Amino acid sequence: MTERQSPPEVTLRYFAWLRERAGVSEERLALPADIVTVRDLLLWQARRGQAFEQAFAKPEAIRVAIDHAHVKPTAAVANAREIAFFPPVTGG
Amino acid sequence: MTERQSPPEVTLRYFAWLRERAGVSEERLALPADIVTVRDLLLWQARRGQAFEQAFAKPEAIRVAIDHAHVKPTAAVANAREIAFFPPVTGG
Amino acid sequence: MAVRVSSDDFDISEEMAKLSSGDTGIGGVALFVGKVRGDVKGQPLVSMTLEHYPGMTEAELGRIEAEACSRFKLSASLIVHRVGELKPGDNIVLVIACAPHRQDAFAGAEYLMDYLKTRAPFWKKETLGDGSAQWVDARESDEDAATAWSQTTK
Amino acid sequence: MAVRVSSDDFDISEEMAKLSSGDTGIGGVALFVGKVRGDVKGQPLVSMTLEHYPGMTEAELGRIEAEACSRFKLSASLIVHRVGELKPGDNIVLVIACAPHRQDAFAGAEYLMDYLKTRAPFWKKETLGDGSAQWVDARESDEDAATAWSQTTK
Repeated sequence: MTERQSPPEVTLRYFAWLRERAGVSEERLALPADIVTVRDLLLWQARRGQAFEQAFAKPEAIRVAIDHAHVKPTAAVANAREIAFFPPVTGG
Repeated sequence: MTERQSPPEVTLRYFAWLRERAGVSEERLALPADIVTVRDLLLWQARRGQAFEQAFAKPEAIRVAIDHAHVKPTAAVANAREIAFFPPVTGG
Repeated sequence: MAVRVSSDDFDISEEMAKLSSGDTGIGGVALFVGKVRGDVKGQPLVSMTLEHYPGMTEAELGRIEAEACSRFKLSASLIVHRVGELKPGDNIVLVIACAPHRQDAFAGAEYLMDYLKTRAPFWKKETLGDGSAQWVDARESDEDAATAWSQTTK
Repeated sequence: MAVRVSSDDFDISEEMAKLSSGDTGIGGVALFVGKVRGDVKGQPLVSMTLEHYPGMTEAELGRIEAEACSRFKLSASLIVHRVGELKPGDNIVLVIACAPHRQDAFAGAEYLMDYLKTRAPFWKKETLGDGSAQWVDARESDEDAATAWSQTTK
């Protein structure tokens, strides 16, 4: 008999107004198995209580990076170690 | 009886290889009365002896400024105080 | 090729000397310094706070720099970006592109700035004279400037 | 707005501070430094001598600067050009353009350089490793760069 493998944990990070609205800068958790793409993840975030609902109300205004590289909403989240959520960048 | 007015003198200046070939950096003289345009002046210069002949052999390679401003070969030389001759500029 | 994120100010002469001295193949150096402006749509600005994403910032700036070096004939380049609280008149960012010829130097520096503005994970929060604080919105014109490069064939 | 011709070297940080400090309307500063390259078509360069036309140089640089300021929204600008004998790695020219926004700063600096290269009365003479000395020929690409501006409608 083999032990059921627990799903891998991922680090989620939040920046700028997304961090302020979500009320968290970083968390570590296992994503539900039915989350395949970044888009799935954004829709799931918007259902995690009032603060996240407000932060993720407009998913089209949110940019996502997986393991320090920009990704599109169609990107797969499998094997991600770190996923970050932030508004469009305004440096320089 | 009125005294005949002597033609006004003008300062001529030479730069870079034009100065080296002509063998003069600056001179002051009265131009012949039949020199009207810059082009006339360039052709006249090419007839002023061997050094000038060599210096002004290719008038199209020579740039001219009157009173510190670039001018075209068709510009009039009347009333000029200072006329300068030089190759295309290569600063910067 | 180097990138640096720091709360400290930079000295342009010093950075340029470190980058270019000893390489006499360099004929032109284009530099850009971004500075904090003292007003936001007529309102006086008290301070600007720059947040970034440590780790991704360095990775992204490195990718932007590598891309610039592959598109233009650059001898050396540098990006320095400040974070933390800045005041009007303070330096925010320094970009330097060294090249044998000036056209590559200018194009390299402009390319670095355009992509830095649209891809490097920095966010500005402005504190105004009335005590309010707001996150700066991304400018569409910055997106357009970066997009324009992807349509040039060079 | 200022122009200067000098045999002395310049300090970029110092020149930029003099030009931009106190004006918090400036959001971007574009700078360009032209340097003496160490070789001419594969031949080592020993030195470069810059001759200019005193009086006309200042007048022409002033006209170029005024034109740049009328075409672009510049807060301040500076041109410093060295004359005399220079060695490989030495600075030749410094151009600075300050503006509220980076696009104007970049365009202003590039415009100043393009016109300086084709209109300001400077001539370079190169002394090579074999002892020969030659006047530098004007580059057609510089003429083209300046002409391109007269075809832009901005």
